[in-house]
Amino acid sequence: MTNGVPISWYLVLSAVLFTLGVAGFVFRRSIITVFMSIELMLNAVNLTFITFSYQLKQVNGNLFAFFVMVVAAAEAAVGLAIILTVFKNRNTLNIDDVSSMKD
Amino acid sequence: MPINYSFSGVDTLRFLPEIILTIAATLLMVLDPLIKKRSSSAFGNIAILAFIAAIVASIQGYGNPGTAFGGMLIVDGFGTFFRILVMVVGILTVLASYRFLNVQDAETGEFHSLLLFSVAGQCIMVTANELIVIFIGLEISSIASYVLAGYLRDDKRNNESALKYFLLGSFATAFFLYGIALIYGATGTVDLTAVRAAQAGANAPNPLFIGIAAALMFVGLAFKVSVAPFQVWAPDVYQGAPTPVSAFLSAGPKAAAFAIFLRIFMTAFEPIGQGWEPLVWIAALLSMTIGNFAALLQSDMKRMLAYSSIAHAGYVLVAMTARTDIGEAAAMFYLAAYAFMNIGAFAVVTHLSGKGERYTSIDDFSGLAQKQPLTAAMLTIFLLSLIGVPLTGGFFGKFYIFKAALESHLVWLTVLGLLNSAVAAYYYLRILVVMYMKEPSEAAANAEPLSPGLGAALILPAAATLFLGIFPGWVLDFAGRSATFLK
Amino acid sequence: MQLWLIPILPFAGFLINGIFGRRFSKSMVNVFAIGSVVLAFAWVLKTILGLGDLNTPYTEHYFTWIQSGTFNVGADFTVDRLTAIMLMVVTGIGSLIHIYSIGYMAHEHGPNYGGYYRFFAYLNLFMFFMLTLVLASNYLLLFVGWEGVGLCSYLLVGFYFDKQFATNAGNKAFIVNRVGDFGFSLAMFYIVKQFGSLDFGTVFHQAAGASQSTLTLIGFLLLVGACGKSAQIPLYTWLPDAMAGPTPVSALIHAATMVTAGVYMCSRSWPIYVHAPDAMNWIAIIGVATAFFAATIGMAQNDIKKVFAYSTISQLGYMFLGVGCGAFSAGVFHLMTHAFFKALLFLGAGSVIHALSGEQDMRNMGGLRTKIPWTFATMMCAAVAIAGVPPFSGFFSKDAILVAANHHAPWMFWLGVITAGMTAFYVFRAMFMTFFGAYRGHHHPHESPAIMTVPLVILALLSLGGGFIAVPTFLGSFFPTVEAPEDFVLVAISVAAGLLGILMAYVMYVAKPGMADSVAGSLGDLYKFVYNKWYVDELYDATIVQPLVKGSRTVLWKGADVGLIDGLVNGTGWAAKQVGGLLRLLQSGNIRSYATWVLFGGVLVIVAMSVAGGIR
Amino acid sequence: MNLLLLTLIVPLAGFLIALLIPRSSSGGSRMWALISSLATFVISLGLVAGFDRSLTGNQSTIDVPWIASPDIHFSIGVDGIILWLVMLSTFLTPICVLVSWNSIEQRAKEFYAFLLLLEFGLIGVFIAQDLFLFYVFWELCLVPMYFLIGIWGHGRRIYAAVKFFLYTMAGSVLMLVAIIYLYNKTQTFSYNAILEMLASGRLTFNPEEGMLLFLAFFVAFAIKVPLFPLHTWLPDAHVEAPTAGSIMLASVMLKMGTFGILHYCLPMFPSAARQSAPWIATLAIIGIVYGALVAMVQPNMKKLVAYSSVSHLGFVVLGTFSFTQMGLDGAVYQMLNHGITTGALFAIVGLLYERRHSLEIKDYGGVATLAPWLSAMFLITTLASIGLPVLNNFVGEFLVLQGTALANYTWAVWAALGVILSACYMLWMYQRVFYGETNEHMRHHMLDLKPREWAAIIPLIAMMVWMGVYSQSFLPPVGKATARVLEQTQVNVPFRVDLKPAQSGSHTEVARAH
Amino acid sequence: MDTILFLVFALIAVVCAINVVVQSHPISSALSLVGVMGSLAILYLQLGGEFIAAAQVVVYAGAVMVLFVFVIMLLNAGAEARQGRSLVASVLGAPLLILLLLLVAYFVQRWYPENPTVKFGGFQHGTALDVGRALFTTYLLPFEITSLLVLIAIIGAVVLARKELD
Repeated sequence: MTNGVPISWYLVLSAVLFTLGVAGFVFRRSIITVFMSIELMLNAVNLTFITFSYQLKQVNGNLFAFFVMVVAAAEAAVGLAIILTVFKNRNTLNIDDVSSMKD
Repeated sequence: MPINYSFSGVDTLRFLPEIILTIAATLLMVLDPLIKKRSSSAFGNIAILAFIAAIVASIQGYGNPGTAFGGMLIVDGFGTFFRILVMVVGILTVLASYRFLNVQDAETGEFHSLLLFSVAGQCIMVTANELIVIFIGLEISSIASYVLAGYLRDDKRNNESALKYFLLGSFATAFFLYGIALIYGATGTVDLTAVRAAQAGANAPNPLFIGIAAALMFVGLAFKVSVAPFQVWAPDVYQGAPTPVSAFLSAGPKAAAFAIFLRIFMTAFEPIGQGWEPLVWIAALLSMTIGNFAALLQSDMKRMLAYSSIAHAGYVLVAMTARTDIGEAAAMFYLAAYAFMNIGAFAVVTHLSGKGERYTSIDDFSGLAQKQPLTAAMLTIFLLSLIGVPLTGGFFGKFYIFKAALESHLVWLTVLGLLNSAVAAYYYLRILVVMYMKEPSEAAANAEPLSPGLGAALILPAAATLFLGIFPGWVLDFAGRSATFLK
Repeated sequence: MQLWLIPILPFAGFLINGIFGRRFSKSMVNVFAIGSVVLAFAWVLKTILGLGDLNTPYTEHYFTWIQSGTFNVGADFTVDRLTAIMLMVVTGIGSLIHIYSIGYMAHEHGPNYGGYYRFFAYLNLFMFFMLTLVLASNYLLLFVGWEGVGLCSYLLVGFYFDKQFATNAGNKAFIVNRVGDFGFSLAMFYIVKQFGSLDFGTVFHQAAGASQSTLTLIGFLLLVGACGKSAQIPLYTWLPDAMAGPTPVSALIHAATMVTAGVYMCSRSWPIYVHAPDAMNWIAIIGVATAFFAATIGMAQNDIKKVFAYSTISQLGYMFLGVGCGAFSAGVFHLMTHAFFKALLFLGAGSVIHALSGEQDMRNMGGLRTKIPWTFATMMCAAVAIAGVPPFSGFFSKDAILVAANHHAPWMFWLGVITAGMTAFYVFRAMFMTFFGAYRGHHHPHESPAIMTVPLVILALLSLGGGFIAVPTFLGSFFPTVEAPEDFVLVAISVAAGLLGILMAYVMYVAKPGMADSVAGSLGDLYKFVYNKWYVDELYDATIVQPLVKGSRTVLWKGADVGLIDGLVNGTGWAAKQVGGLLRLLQSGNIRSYATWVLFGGVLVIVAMSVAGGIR
Repeated sequence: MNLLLLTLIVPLAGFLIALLIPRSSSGGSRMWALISSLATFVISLGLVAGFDRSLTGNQSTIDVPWIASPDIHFSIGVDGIILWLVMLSTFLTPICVLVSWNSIEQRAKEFYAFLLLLEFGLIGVFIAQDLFLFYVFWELCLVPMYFLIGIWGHGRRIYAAVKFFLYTMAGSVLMLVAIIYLYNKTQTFSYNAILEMLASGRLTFNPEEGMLLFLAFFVAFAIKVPLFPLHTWLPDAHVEAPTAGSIMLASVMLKMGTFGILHYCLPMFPSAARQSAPWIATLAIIGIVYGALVAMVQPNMKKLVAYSSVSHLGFVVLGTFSFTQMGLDGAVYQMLNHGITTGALFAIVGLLYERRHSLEIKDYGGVATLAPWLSAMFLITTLASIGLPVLNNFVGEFLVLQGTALANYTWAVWAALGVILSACYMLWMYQRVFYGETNEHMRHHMLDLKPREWAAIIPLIAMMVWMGVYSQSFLPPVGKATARVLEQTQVNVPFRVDLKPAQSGSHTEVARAH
Repeated sequence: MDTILFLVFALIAVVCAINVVVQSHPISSALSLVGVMGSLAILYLQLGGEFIAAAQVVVYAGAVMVLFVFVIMLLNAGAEARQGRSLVASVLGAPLLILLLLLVAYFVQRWYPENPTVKFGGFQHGTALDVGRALFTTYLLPFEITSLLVLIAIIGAVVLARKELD
């Protein structure tokens, strides 16, 4: 295993992807892109799960990632439906325009 | 790998409430096209029946407490308490929404179906003893709630509410999930009891790692219970959502989220309690302060109640800061009392808001006492309870919380918290002022008589609020006995 | 002996007239009002006669009034020789004045149904309190009477309560008296602190063994009280104003009885004073200063009642001088004779005013001796008595005081003598301006009815012969005696001063009528100063009243209360709302901002947990 | 049946039944309020009759568990102080009903219901023997009073009501902290049990702890009293409140504060009380003088009376912190006196308001000509208020000042200034309102007392005279209770009424009058 | 070999992820996201997650992303508009992100002090068999309740997207 990949690299990669997801959420204006950023974050988490699964030699991490996928899929369905209704009502996908309630 | 696993009837029995709710939800969905719209409140009736059946099942289940599905679920007093609580919240929400849905021309089976699913998710959360199950339960509850928040999809405010709730909720959930992943990495398990046990052994992981994981989970949970600085979403979402849904959101999911918050932090993260106590301390103070002070200037009733719910979340955190069984019992009691008074208050808003929810500003409550004294009296009870006047549940809730805090020598937090509640009195009093001391507004003058459903949604919480205020012992005893987790 | 009947009788009169008087006819009111007082007088006579020589005090206990711990105050009445004299004076003169008032008040039209019944009710109430005052066997009960007479004074001064000046005068009387009472109360507190009781017997018994500083303080504080009630410097200002009340009130309350309460109280407290020479000395100083000071003002007044008012102050000063010099019996003696002649002077003045339908300014009188001869004659008796002409009553009492003053401090004697001259001058000035010369008014004077003149005559007789009542002897065993040798020279000097005063008045107001004005003119500012009563009222107003009222309004109320304290309270509310306003800025409604806040919180939490976990 | 319990329950029952009376029947509401409050009064008379004056400590006690954990009891009882405060509440409530008879036209049902609820709360505050129960009643009193001011008050009623509520609330939350703290330390809420623990040394506080607890209680009470400088809610509340509200507020509610100080602060935290006495006495004296001075320049009658309350209540606090038997007796007596006298003042001001519809002094003048009896009653009340002997306040003020003088003569000197000033402001007001000339408007509206109004005023006047002349009817039980408080406070003031027994007539001949 | 594999796909993943964030057109972002997912699938495979790698491609990249693209097309979402701003996000966003990254990255790289390495085939229990067995035994409950989740998603989509509430 001398020339294997250090496990921390995977974890750091995951952290980077997670942060990029957060960045997308914070900086993007298109609602859909924002939503995709969330998917990115979930993917990053999945990578962590699977990395740990490898390290712990357990199948559980894989399962968790699988559950996350299902959740992500369900979220996608509902989320996109919500985005559709917003678009129908406001005719915009700019997230900054959806801010009528404040104070 | 041999299959050494099987589940028994006991497991099913302990999972029965969720099963009932799921079946009912599915049934409603199926029935939706079959039942003639607007002709009856059959959907609601079925939902209520299902809730009652599930409550009965929960009580039955508690008769034989224990774990199920290999420790994934745990039917203990704590779980049962919250199970019943969220189901009662469900019932009250249904009661409050009969007339609402009718007025908005939006009676469908899906509404109730989603509600049942959401409650089922909460039931799963509060009885789960394993992070992944908690996560899935949370998502079930949340996703259903997102949809409910945007239920009147032609209403701009509903859309916005749903979108904000959904995007920010998913965002926070991602943090929560990341936390789970790190916990898994650190301890090799996601079972709460095992996580706790793993921290005690000889090759225990660095508490720092547990701490980081706890921090990430804290973000997700604090978001769900709308604790500062993660509270920003709550006012917008509560204001925008259909009023009965706001009532539901502020009571059910919140209580369930608090349940898992308590369970996770008091079991899995109890060994690093010294570490997170200051964090909760600050969050509690911030929530109380931000919630109360921001509420001072609100003119919209729903929004004001949203801020108030932030403040009340802060009070519950005070109990959590105590890190004792008494504290947990106090938090449980408080959440129950809070659920009743808050749903009641929202129910009054529902009653008055009218078609398209035109009347939700505080001024619309002007003179309500002269037009509808009973409604006003009920709202008075809820508001006094929210203030924390004796003989109401809210008072005893606060009392127990601060008692627990003082026992843990959190004198300053107690003093600041109670002073906060004096500030809070101001904005609740404003509503009493307009209701009793001003001339009737257009909204109050045109308010229709209380429908039976809404009436029940007012009287039941009012009675419960008073009951908790006068005879708190019954609930508190139960909470006290249930506050010890499987460790 | 049922001492309680003495005050209760007038009190019953008060209740009956007070409650039902409005429906009564005047004669019905008279029956209860005068009847009760006369009965009280009769009961006093019977009591005193029945009690024998009164060498030991006679006490009756009725009930415990206040009890706290071991301290208690009883509703107890005592009669001793001092009380006996006071009882006689109060009920006797009181009866006369009540009778006189029937005539005087017959045509008065005060507010509220003419106020006839009200007048008598108040008068009866006054009698009740005055009698309580003199009968009291402890300081607190004395204080009851003390405050009560003050109240009646307030009510009667403000009898014409639709007139602002009358009610102002009433308030002034009450409030200035309150200042004196302040001292009295403090004295009582100190007495209890030191002696544990307020009973005269106990206190005086223990006073003999108390330290001098204690007794001096108590004596001084009591003096403050006495100054208020007896209109001494610096608290005399209320008395001249109190003339706003009906004239019989001035006679009874503001000349004969109530204002002498201070003298009575100081005399009563002699066991305290004899061991407190400093306090005694102060009594004498205040007394003589007041006597002189008031006399100067009295010389320049034109209102007949004001003249007598200042005269009263001046004569009270004499009494204080006597008491202060240790001549307690002389003081009390002068108290009695003064009650006779000053009551007579006031009643006479009332008769004049009555005759002139309310005119009080002497410049509008003159030559009345023929028109109202009874009034003139009786008043003349009083005038010679007060001027100290032998052998009339004033001579004896004033002489006794001056002799004692000489013994105490000669300068006081000389000041007293000068005052005696001035007294004779202003009294006869008033007599001459009123009764001599030509009539300068527009009314048609008429003599008063017999119901008024008969009391005048009785008082005249008392004024003339009162000096022969053996009060000093009677009280000789009651008070400690002062070794003051009778000195004929001193007597002659004082008599001469009095005669000189009469002569000057005659010259200036009868012989050479223009002279008064020219003298006044030549004195210039000094005359103006005296005429305006030394500007004391103005001084008090500018230094005490106005600063207090204006300060309270601007500094305390608007400044401290509304501005500062309430400002802080409301400011807290305002600040809370400002904080709320700031917090609302968090709620921009923008999802990305919200996410940033969540991120912000998340980073904070992670940092906090790493710090807590001990980041390495 | 325990009469004390009955006294507590009848108003509550009255309140609940009042809720059932139809809104349209305001006459019915009035009558019911009168009947039930009178019934309460009669029952409380029975309580007095049954009170054993020879006993110290609580009587008519009831103690039943209410909540198991924490150990909260429904525990009530009366001692010599509580007895009279309960009487004061039951005595004044029917009077409040009477004075509100015509002035409350709108929403009469709620008004009278709240009044009865208020009575219930007030009685409860006084008789509670369990700290928690006490707090419950304490807060409960806020609600009806808040509504009474806010709904039936005058112009700025809402501001006043909210201010009242928040001020009190801010203070009482601190008290709650202290109560909970005490519980955590002692595991009991029972007042008597805590005192017992203190006495037996099983419960001790370190100095800072004791002082903080003391202050937490004291501030809550001081706001209610109100002690300078925490008094600014009072003028607003009084001016805006309806007559009955003002009466109950001034006469009974303020006593909650002074009672609390006497009943809780002193015995439970003796050393802190002793330590802070100079400061508190100073504030009390400032309040006495300051309240009087500010009262003097008020243009509004109710505001004037309100500030006068600040002054009068200063006496009560001062007497309490003199730690002398006389001071405490006087303080308690002064509480009752102030209740009666100020109640009467507000009642009559209310009657004036009904006639003239103004509270401004300048709008009046010459009332005495038109309504002599009204004026006479007000005069008597005024005189009582300024402490004229033979009327009630004198006895109280005398005892307070005397007690204070025993403890610290300088305090008494300063405080006695208030007595002078009280004459100034009251008489000045009396002059401007009742004396002087009348005008046309007044002549038409200023009627004299009507029978119903007589019925409300006469009992008050009678009490003033009774309490002023024969204090022995009232003081002995008070003395017993205050002596106990002093004992519990463990005061060691040099002069603790070690008065030599009065040697009345030691060298005089005493004849017993039959 | 493992290292190169990791580096290549990690690089692709990161670049694609950055692209997701910086692209202004949603469709570009979506395609970049597919890229991320694809490269992650490779990494999963490297870590022994055979089943999950397959699922990643089929479910995620296949189904979910298709849904995204479908919606983008449906709504005809163009390049995002530039108007509208969030002061908080623009001021605090970047520093906070950097801080978050640094903190989390610092901790995770310290996770295993001895820093074990990953080799292809080092873990072989991520097969469909293993996953399936676990799913239907130990993780039966979560598995069953995820079905609820899917059901809710369906209802939710129906509620929100149905033509009209009646």
